[in-house]
Amino acid sequence: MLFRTAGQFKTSYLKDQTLFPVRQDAILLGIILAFAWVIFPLTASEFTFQTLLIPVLVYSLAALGLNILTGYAGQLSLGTGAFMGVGAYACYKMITIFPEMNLLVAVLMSGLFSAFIGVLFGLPSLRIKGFYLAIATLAAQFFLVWLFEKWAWLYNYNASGAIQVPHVEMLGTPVAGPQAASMTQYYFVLVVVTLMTILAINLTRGTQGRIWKATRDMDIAAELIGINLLKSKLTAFAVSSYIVGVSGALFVFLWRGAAEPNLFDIPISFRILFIAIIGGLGSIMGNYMGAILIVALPVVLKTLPETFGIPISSATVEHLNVMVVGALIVFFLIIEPHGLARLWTLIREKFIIWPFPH
Amino acid sequence: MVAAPDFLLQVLWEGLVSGVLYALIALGFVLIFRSSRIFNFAQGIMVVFAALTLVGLYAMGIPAWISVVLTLGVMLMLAVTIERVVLRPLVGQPDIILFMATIGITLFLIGFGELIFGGENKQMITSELGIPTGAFELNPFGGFLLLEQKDITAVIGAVSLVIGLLLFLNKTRMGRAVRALGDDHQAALSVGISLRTIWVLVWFIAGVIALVTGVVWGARAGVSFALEVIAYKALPVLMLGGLESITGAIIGGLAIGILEKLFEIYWGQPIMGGNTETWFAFVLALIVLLFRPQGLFGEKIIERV
Amino acid sequence: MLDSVETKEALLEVNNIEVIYNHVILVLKGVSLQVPKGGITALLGGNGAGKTTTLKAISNLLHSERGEVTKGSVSYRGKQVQDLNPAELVKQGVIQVMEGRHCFEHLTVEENLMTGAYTRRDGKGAVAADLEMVYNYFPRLKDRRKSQAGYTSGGEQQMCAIGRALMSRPETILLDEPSMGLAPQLVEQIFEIVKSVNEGEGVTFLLAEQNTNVALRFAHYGYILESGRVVMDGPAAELRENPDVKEFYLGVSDEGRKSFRDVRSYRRRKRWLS
Amino acid sequence: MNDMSQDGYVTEDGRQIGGVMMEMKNITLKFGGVVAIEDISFDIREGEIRAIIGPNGAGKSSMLNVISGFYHPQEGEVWFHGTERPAMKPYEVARQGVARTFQNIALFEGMTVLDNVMTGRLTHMKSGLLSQAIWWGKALQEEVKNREVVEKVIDFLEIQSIRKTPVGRLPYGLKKRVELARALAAEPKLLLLDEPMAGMNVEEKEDMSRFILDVNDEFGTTIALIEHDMGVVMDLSDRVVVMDYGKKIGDGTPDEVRNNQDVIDAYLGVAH
Amino acid sequence: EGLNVPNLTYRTGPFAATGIPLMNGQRDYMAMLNARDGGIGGVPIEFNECETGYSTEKGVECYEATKGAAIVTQPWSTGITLQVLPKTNVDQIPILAPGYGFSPMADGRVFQWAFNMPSSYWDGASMILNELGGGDLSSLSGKKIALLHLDHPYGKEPIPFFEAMAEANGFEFLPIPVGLKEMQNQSAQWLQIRRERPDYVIMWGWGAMNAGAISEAVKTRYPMDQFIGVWWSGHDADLATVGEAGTGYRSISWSAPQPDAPVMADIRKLVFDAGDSLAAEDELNSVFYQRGLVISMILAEGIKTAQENFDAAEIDASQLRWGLENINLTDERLAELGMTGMVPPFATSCANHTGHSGGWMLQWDGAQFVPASGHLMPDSETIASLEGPAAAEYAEANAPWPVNEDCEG
Ligand SMILES: Nc1ncnc2c1ncn2[C@@H]1O[C@H](COP(=O)(O)OP(=O)(O)OP(=O)(O)O)[C@@H](O)[C@H]1O
Ligand SMILES: Nc1ncnc2c1ncn2[C@@H]1O[C@H](COP(=O)(O)OP(=O)(O)OP(=O)(O)O)[C@@H](O)[C@H]1O
Ligand SMILES: [Mg+2]
Ligand SMILES: [Mg+2]
Repeated sequence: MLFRTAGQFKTSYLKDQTLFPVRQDAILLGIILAFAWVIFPLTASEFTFQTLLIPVLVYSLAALGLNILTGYAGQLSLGTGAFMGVGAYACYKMITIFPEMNLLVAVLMSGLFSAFIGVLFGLPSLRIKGFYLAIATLAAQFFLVWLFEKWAWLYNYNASGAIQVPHVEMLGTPVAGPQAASMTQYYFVLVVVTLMTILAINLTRGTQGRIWKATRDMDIAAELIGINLLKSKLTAFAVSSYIVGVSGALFVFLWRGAAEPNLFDIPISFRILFIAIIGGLGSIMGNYMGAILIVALPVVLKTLPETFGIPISSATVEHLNVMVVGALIVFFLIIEPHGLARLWTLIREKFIIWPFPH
Repeated sequence: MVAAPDFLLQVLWEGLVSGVLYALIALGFVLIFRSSRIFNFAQGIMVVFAALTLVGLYAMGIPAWISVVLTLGVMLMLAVTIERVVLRPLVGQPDIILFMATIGITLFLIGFGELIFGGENKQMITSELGIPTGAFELNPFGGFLLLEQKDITAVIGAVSLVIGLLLFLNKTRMGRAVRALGDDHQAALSVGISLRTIWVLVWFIAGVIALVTGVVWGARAGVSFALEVIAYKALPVLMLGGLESITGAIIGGLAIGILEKLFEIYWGQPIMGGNTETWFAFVLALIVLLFRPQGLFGEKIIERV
Repeated sequence: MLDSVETKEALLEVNNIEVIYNHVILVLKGVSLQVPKGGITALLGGNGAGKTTTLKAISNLLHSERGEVTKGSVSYRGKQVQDLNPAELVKQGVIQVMEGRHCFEHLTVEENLMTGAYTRRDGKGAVAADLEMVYNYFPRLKDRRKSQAGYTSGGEQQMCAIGRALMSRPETILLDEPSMGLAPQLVEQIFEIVKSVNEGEGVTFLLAEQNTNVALRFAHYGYILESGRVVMDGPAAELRENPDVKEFYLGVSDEGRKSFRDVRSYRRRKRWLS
Repeated sequence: MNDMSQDGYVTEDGRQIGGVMMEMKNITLKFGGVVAIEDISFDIREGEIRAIIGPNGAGKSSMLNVISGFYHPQEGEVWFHGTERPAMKPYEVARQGVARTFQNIALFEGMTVLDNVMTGRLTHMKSGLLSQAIWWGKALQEEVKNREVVEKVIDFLEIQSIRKTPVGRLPYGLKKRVELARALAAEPKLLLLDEPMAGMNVEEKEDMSRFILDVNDEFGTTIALIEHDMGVVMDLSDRVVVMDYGKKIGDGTPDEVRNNQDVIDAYLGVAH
Repeated sequence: EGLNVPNLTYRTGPFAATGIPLMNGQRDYMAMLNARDGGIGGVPIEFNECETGYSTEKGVECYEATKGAAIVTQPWSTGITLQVLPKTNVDQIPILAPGYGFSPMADGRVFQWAFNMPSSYWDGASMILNELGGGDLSSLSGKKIALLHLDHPYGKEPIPFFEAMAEANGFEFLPIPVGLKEMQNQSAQWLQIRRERPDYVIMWGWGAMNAGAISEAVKTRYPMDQFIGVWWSGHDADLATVGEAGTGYRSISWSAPQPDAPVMADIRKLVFDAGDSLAAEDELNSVFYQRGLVISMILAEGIKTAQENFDAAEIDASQLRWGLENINLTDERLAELGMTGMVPPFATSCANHTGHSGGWMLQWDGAQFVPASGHLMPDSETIASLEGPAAAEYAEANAPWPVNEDCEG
């Protein structure tokens, strides 16, 4: 009864490993990609690019990085902002030192620096767990931002202490700096994000993914079945910080155009943690949903009063805005603590068993 | 250092006072963490909120002490609301989810508070509350040492709060329930401990602590939303002292308050360009944790299979 | 003795309840039971049959597991109780000992026991007396009274959990898998305790148990649950004699106890329900 | 047991038991005041089913934890395949071919049954991060190869139907089975089982017994098992160690143990 | 239709305390013009606020949202200014940053679209030093001057200037940064001051930092008359927290409150009493509120100048730029506006986007700020000698950077 002919499985396992066993999912994804690659860019206005499309992509990438660390490997991190900073400053230094450098290469390399720093601050994770570990990441957060302030070499001794993205061209078209067109920047970001996403999906569905999840769910047991915890956690820190670093470089070079140190301070770390959690820890798709929600929400809320012609001062709007965002975060946590991604899968399950209730 | 002993004394005193203030916020955290494993990030904003309510009520012409009572009422309402709207639906969810929820609460309170009280910096009604505002000037070693009376009041207030809390947690039936709850919701429920009562109670006490903190901080630097950032300072204090430990909070607070001052004054400013206070506490806590993963006084993390 | 039980009116009644987890997983498909006052009622059945779920449905502990009772009702002393919160239920005298020893690991064994008395208002003296009672039932606990529950062995934790329940002087105890992971003589011991508590203090028991052997020896009445439905019920004595029960729950065939060595040769039952 | 020569013995049902695989020499383990294990020695032989029994708190699980390197005894030596084992991290022990299940189930709640069992294969996986990231070549072959092994285990334990369910939703008994599957997937030389049948009814115990026996004689896996059901222990095991409050009070074949007076007093209560 | 002039306000966040009165002032002046003259040159002013909470991110968002229809952008934070600055060259829209932003913006050749009249931070620093030196900077040699500044682009602005001056005049310069998280608790900084015993402490503070510093100063018994702040550190409410104890504290300012100025009458009558104002009664005579008025007035002047030059009522962004480059605010004009004494007269040009109006010392008398000096002037040549290179450096770092060559000195 033990030995079956393995042959018949082989093909089926490969199929089994394909990303979308269900055809509808593949179709859905196709539609989404079509929107991201064609429809949005064609229809979007300058404003939409700058305040919705590009930020959503950049933030979801950052969230993706955080999600690998917190959602998959279960290591809480509150230092995302600082690691983005490392990526951004690394990219800035590379580009200003070697102006001829290809921006794509620079962006992808800047991740390596934050990965290194990430591993450094990840070392304590073997001994320190849970919220206590958050302190390690907070130490990183505050120390690094302080360093960005104090280490004048990082910002080329600018009087203001801020960094300004220089004019960068690729294949003759400006991609960074004031002259760059939003659409070019959008596509640049989109390419990087898509690439990173594919890599992340592969990593998380395979062996490494299992190692991380095991570490997350029960590290003692994980170690007892042969997982080297330190290695597992450090790879998580490395991969995560790498992606976060890349997103940081994009953040400054392809979107903001300039950055002062406290831009990378704790609020942005929390912002990204929100995205990851609202979207769904331990899910790739969730990061995008979360980013769309967290980025779009304030913009929409802000425009609502005008569109309905409600006469309230911009300050009041802002106050209400903050309140609503806070309330919504709680609300979403309550309706589905595992995030929008899980909400979607539940809806899906319902569809699949439809019309039966269970 | 020895060059100006009176100066060193002043540094120590300043450190001690900031330490006490950090400790006060940390206390709020600890209490809630004890009872629910909730890492209540909202403690910082609760401080601002309490202080603003107090000042606001007084501004409306209500006598100081009555305003205090009313503020306590408001904090109770806040506790009840939070329990009802946020905690109850989230019973038994993972720590990080609840942590996020408290950040949600924080945002909400910031918006709400600014909407009602406006963003301007306000004065704490220190003297109206009968807190002495003068200062003792001592002259040790021929130098001078300034001890502000409101700081002294802060220290006394903090110490008595701590003693009260310790008695409550270890000597009373409620206190035991609070700790039990922290270990295992389900089991606590099954023996008839009512989450709701305990949580409302605990959040209310946290509110009271917030009010005290708000008053003493406000007395130093006025009341505005910028106060909210001191919440961050409480985190390393907690980690250093141990998330579950009241004593830890106070010791951690003092240690960090004093050490970060000394470091800033004698190393930070001279050789590192200053502002080391932004990170020193965290790095210190980190180093301590490397040797004691549960903080100085925290409960040992039980690892069994 | 059995008939004496049957004449008693049902103290706890479960009427055709249905339980769903996460809005999708249907687990209980209409379960009904009566628990007579002063009796020991056993809830038997394989893994995933729904025993724990049933107990949790009664003591309203499902919410925190994202489960909910979607049909049916639970009544205690004739009053509907499915909307009470657990604490109120405990005040009414129903307490549950949960599956898999939920102790407060950072509290000492003694503090654990004391939390059992949380809802009591009858003074320190009475509580102290009961503490002694529990220590008499479980001397092992007395030895480890000062050590944190988290560090005690599986069995010690099980005892701790049961002792804790006893501390609340309940009228009804819902006992989930008391024998799990206990040494044989301890299992006997615990059921002896259940028996004596039941007879001595007149506490009513509803126990979910896998160890059908012991369960049916001590219980008065039994229900057998399979994948969310009651498939068989009757007085313990009768169940013990039922051939199927014998074969699949007691592990004895006509020629006496079977050896686990020869399992390969056993006939396996088709599961017509799951 | 003097009759048992160094290179093993033959059981009554004719199974050849090999030489000593693992030997515990004078193990003593303390936790602060508590002495969990006090100067205990015993051995486990190739291919045998070795039971450890004793009252609750006797130190059985602790002993298992010592074997799998999770606890480090204050005194005593652990010999594995004839050499003394230096102090090791648990994962290193696991890589030497020691797999186990846990008393209080330790599955990865957030993962599906399949993934849980796949984690059992980790000790056999070598492909690097990069090839995994691009999901090509080595990583992919490895994935499929190991998946086959895992599928065999799954069929063997008859849990095909729940392959894709998250383990969090499974009932207790099935979880135990998945845990066993995870351990088997590692194709261990030595399999440690901590109360594999706790909380099961007779029928399920029968299934579990069948699995244990099959594993033992089809893969020749050596098994050390803690169990409180005397019926199971006496029927399945070749030799039994009896512990009581950290001390060893008996060691021998089931029959020897069954009739050992100390054991009866300390543990069995009545003779089984 | 109308003149679309957005304002990137921050009535929320940690700096709201100092932001609100300014924003109110700006708003009310425009409201007054609309009510009194039906706008400027007969065209109503659409003055709409976009809330940034001093966050750079929201600021850029506001810029993007408003720039379409707007003829000017008022970023209101050095952080936002720095990000918007390069974009304005592409979007062709003037930045109006009165008394803040980036000192080298004075160089109109490089920063064609940026304006920070009437005075830049370097002007302020220079005026303070002149006052301290009593007109003769050499008298400062051997002295120790501390700069207590916010550790943020804004706070760092004056440092290059002070360093240059210290070099030139032989006084010791000691910058003391205050982190954004330490604003409320500056004991460390003030312990340092107590240890270093500087002869003067100059403050570049903002938001909650000001109040914190003042009360610490009082606590450490630092002599108030040796403690001087920049114009953003002269907020009535901040001093009110210490009241009497703050007597003697000074703040350099290019604007001064004139409770009896005719314009105030119009404001009260047409805006405040009409209930269109967000300001509180006691706010109207405060330094910051009235500075808000001046800021809007400068913008209005720019618009008016442009309208007259291009004789078009509806002007566009680039026309406004010309207007802002050709403001000539004489005493007579100020009198016409009913704002005599609220800002010194100044004139801008294509090459000079600051105007270097100079200013006055305002001193806290325990209840309010009162003028406490004659009209102080910065020493323009030193500043010019720094501005040129700094601007060039910026242009070089951000190459290719368009420079306006057809711009005589
Ligand atoms: N939290 C949960 N979410 C989803 N499904 C659950 C949950 N808890 C239990 N179930 C499902 O409910 C069914 C019954 O579980 P339950 O624990 O009641 O069985 P049981 O009879 O107690 O089994 P055991 O004897 O092993 O404890 C199981 O099939 C399980 O899959
Ligand atoms: N990590 C630990 N820290 C402190 N004490 C411990 C620890 N682990 C086990 N003990 C103690 O050692 C003794 C033996 O525990 P162990 O779990 O080995 O018992 P056991 O034989 O497995 O009992 P059971 O059959 O109930 O599982 C117990 O008294 C327990 O309290
Ligand atoms: Mg159960
Ligand atoms: Mg055990």
